[in-house]
Amino acid sequence: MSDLVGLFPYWAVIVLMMTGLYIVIAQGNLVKKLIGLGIFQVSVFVLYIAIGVVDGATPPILSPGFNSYSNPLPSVLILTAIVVGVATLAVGLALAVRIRESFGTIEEEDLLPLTMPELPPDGEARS
Amino acid sequence: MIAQNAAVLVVVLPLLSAPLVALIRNPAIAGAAALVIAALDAVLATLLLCQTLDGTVISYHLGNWAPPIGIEYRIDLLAAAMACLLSYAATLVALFLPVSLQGAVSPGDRPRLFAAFLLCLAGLVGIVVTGDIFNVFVFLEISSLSTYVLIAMGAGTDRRALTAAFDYLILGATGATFFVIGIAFLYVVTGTLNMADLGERMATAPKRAILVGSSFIFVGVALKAAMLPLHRWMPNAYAYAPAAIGTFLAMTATKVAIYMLIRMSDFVFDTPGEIGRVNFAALLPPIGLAMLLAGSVIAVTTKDLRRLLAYSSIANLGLMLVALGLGGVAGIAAALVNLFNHAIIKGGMFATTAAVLHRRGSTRMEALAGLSKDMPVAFGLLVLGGLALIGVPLTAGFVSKLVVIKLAFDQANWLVVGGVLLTSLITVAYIWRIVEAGMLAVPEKPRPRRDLHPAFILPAGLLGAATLGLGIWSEPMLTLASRIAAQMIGTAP
Amino acid sequence: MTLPDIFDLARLVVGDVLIGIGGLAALVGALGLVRLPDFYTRAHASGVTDTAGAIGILVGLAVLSPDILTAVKLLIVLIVALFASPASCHALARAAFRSGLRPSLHEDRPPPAVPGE
Amino acid sequence: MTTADLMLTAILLPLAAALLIALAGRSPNLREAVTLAAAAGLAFTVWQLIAGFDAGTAPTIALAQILPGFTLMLRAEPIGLVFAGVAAGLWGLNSLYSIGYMRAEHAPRQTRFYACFALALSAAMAIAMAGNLATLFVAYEALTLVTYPLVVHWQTEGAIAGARRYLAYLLATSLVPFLGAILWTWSAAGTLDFTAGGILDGKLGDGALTVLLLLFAYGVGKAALMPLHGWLPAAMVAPTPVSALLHAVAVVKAGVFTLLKIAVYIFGIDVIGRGVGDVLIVIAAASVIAASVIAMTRDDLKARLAYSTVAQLAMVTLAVAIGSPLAIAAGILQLVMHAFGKITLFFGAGAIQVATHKKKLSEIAGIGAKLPLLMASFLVGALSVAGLPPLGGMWPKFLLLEAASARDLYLLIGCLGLSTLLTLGYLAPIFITAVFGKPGAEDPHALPHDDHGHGSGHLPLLALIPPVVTALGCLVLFVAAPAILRFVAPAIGLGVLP
Amino acid sequence: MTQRLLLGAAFYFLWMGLSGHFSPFLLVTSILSVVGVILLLTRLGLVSRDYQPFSLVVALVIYWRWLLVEIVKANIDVIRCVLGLGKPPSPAMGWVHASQKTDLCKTLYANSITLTPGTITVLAEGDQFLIHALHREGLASLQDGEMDRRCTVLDENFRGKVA
Amino acid sequence: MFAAVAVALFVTFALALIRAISGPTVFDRVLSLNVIGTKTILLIAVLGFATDRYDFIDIALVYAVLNLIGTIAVLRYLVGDKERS
Ligand code: NA
Ligand code: NA
Repeated sequence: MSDLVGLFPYWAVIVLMMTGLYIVIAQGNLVKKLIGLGIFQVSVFVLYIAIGVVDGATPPILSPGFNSYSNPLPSVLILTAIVVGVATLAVGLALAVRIRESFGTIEEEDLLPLTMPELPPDGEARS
Repeated sequence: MIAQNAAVLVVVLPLLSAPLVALIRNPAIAGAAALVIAALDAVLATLLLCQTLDGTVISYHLGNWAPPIGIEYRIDLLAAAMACLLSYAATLVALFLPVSLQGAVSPGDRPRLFAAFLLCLAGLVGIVVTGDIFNVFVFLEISSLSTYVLIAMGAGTDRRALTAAFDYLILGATGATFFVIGIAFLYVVTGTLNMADLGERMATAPKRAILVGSSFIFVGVALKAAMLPLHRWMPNAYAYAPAAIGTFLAMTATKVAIYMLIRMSDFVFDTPGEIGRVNFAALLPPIGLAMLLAGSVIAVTTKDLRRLLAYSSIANLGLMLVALGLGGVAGIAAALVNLFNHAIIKGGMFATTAAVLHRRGSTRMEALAGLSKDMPVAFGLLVLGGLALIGVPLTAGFVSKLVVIKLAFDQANWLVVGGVLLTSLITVAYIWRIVEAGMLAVPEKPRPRRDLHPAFILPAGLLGAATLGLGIWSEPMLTLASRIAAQMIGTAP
Repeated sequence: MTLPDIFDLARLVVGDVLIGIGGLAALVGALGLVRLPDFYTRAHASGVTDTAGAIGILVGLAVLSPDILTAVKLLIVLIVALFASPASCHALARAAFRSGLRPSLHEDRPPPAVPGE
Repeated sequence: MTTADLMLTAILLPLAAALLIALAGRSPNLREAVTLAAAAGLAFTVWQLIAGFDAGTAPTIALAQILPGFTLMLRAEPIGLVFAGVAAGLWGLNSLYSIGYMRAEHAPRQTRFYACFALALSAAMAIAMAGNLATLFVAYEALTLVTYPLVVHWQTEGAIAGARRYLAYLLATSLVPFLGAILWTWSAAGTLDFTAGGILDGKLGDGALTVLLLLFAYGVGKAALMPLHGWLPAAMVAPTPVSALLHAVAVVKAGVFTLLKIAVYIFGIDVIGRGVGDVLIVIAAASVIAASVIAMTRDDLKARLAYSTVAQLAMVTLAVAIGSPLAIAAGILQLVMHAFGKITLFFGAGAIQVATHKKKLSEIAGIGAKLPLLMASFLVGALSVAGLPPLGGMWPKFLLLEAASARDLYLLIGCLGLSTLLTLGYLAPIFITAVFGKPGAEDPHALPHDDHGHGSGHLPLLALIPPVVTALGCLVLFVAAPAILRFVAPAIGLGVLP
Repeated sequence: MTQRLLLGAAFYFLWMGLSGHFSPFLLVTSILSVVGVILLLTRLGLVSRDYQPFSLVVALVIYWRWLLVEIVKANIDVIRCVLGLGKPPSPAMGWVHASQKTDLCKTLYANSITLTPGTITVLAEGDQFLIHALHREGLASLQDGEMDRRCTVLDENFRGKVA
Repeated sequence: MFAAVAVALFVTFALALIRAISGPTVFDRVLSLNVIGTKTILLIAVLGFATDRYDFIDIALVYAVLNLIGTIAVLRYLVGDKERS
């Protein structure tokens, strides 16, 4: 039981990871894919934070009255990862907007016939 | 001063100048600035190569924090050689980048494109010079993000660039996340992110965690390396990105992924003589052979030159993986020879293709009709590159294939011998499609003889000359590769 | 018991009561979220957790704060929360209404589509 | 000039000529003058090499190292010099003929034609003087690639398909079995250098050697051993001078020459003779007979000649497979004799086409009356190919019979006899139809074929002189054969001359 | 300019309140960042009385005090309803007139309606708000117009000061 | 008391989650998630007090601001979507 509780963050990580990956793979909507990607990335954030936790220690913000802190390194790393994740999401959403503008859809199955490699280069195709 | 700090300047220079270039309003000036910065970076990389040629390993502690706490920039011969490849590629591409953007990307967007280009270079060089595995992830993302933007900029000529960029983004971000999960596992069991340390502490670390961690890393890198079956992003990315960018990516992006495999050979796969590690090396030959076969076969059926070259790149990446999988100093050396030679060969072909695109507005096979008549130099360069891809003697491609086949022969690995030899034939088939399209097909209307735009002559010509030169005088490349490999494995060169 | 002690005790009591009320309000609001019959009525329940819950807990904590800065921060949090709540609630309701979701009304009379009817 | 200089000259001279031809493209006369001058220069250079050859001081020149152990180097040796002499000697004649033929046919892209021709000669010289298998392989591939534009010359759909087939066969065989066999050799022997007595004895078992020999025999696709001969008839879409180049001067010759070199300097004649070559004997003999039979069924003159080449050069492979000095000597002689005989026949067929626009046996009845000298040359060439005295072609057949009987291969002797009959069977009808046939006898349903030129009964002198000269060559070679044998004897360990 | 100075001061105090550190370095860098933010806001065209109604601060505080009481009362109503203690829900929907002239005060009114549990502004079309109420009485009391009146006072106050 | 309030908030989460899962409309789900979001702010603040880590308030503040920005973004998205079609 205590193991189950102690490992709770890792279970959360696994659930989030699988959920995110599933959405990325199974969803045809580009924005939903990005959301899935976001969830997938968040699972990693949780994983790193969970790694850094020290039993009975306080979060790694120096404060009088505490001597035992969790490992700050994973948090620092994940700060970078969060920034990267946000940037990726931003670029992805911007692309989704542009795709919607040029193709009129962000549904993968509607995009598929419009992006076949056999099609002549643009313009001719849009007529 | 500069020589001492070259290790960090080689990353910082393009990284910090990128936003400044984005602020320049005049696209011509911005393009020139990008060229100058790439060239300076090439000088810095050359300095690093000179310093590391004798086996020295430069260790630069960022902010004077000693590793493993601080981030270490660790430049051995492999890193220096890769930095040279990346920065030279950037310089050559920057030479014709502005010209090839004419009519493809609006002038207002160009400064931002140049900035993204420099950022991409910075990210790639960063991956190569850093000694910290989390830093690898960060630089990987910097280069990836700018790559997505760069690919999307191809939407000016073909809107499919957008979906290509999006697909790559999803896969790239997923791959990077896998990579970072892998790092987490390794960090938990070793307590370090410094790759040198990581290698050492791995021996005593719990095996299962290493297995899980390196599996994640392997999948992450496999995505970046366009490893079958995770290759799907690549052909579209190369075909729809602005042609010059496609050239740069072909020369660098997947090469860096192979670099990562080599760099992480300590903990991603077994190195000879060490027992108990996860043996990913065994996976590489079958994957590589499958890529070799699939890439070549699909290349035969494609209708666009850039797509064809992209699928051919998948085949060539397969060859590198095969070489890597053969293992040992010789395997790594063979993979490196392939890596550098292929960057040169494919770079030359993509640059020439960019020149053709600039003149003809299309790289579809039927647009090549009459090429040998009105763009004979371009056609010659394409044929030369094609012969190199086939592996015709006196080209760098022959040397690349020969080292792999010889190694496989010596190991009596008949599957690899047969596979590599047989795929040469498929290569003949798709290269000959180019030859027939350019030499024998009758163009709809005769065109005036206008060969390569001058901006393309130097880069395409240099790469073509190197394709030939390294096929005849292959010794420097072979020596470099085997020295790097020896340093990697830790045996005396 | 000195005056400051009494003051501290009062602070403790008031704070605890406030956060208790806030907690209960949040709980009841969530209960409403589950129990109420349609989206629009549930939106009212969410309003409870957003206002009473937030006010109770944040003001309560502010009262319990060891220093004034913490209290100020808590109040800033409260202000931000109170700004966000109606904006999101309205956005949701409008989106629901525009997408054709109609509330079930007590009197069997459809809501007027045009103002002033 | 030293031997080394001469070897380099022999390779670089045609290379430089190709460059000059490309530059002189705008002036046909200048361009063709360059070709002829280069051919004369090359013939002189190779003659110097042959005349000055001294087995004791034969030097090697290292050119480049592609991989450690895989180096490019040149070395003069008798068999190679014989091949070089044939190729160089016939280039000039072929060029003369080309000028007549191509101008008469108003062929397009002549600059490319002459430049690639020169490049092909350069590659042939490199093959002849290759000092090891690596160099030979490199030059062999180069020869394939530079002859592709020649084969595809007309750029019609048929030409493109034929050239594709040509390339597919030659590259496929060289990139897989040939390169594989070379690497196997390298792996087993540790070297690729051509060494007297071979390098493989004791390195591989006889079974493996048999497989390796077969890999080489089929890897050297240029040798056109059945069933990998398909490229040769397919390449008939090329202009006739190119066919002459393929069949007589460089390409197929380079193939069988490669096999000779491999037999002598990689395997060692004795090694093959002790049974390693037995499987190949059967294949080569079957190839001789089958190709001859197919030749008899072909109406198209050039196709007939193509299958004839398959049959005749399978005899060289046969010689290699028998594996005795005598057999190798027969192979070398066959290489020379077939060159002169076959080029005469091709010149003849091409000249018939230029003069009469006839390409098929069924169409040429009676044309001999207009072209007496040409048909006389044709007859000489045909008889030489068949191996009848007093023509050069007799010698290799004779030696091959000797070699076969020395090894008690009686069935093979029967085969060789049959082959001579078959040769006459497919060559004689051409002569007989042309000279004695009645014009009216030609097939009334024959479709008009597409012509590339406008010649009408007139044969340019430049298209007539070369076949006459080569026919005379066949006569001269009957006398000169012993000299050739003496020249190569030390290299192949041929003791007593017959 | 006054607007900017006031805004700057507000930002500065916000900064200090959040930071809790008063070293000279931070005090100086905070000025820099405040100036930067104001410049950015100016470039975005977001500095104006419409966005930062400083003149209304006092009136707003009075209004908020009243609103707070309303919120508490409304909460009690809804909580009783959820717990099944009071009258059962009688959802109603109807249009309410907003008599304010400025967007700022209309927004204030609409948000006040939504913020008090039991009523939600579903649509805002010109000066008519479509309201959903948990009880008929809630809608009726809005239509009575106490909140509307108070917001209109603020509106007039605001317009008077602007003009 | 902090513990009791924290438990109450967790129960709130659970109830909101039930609604988020059962729907039935997408708006119900978003509403529930919105409630979870705003209650997270409160939870962070309460946990900060419970563990004497008053700096958690800063995190709560950041979370509140992010929530606000997120809300505005969603608002803009919904508006923009309507105007486009
Ligand atoms: Na994210
Ligand atoms: Na409300």
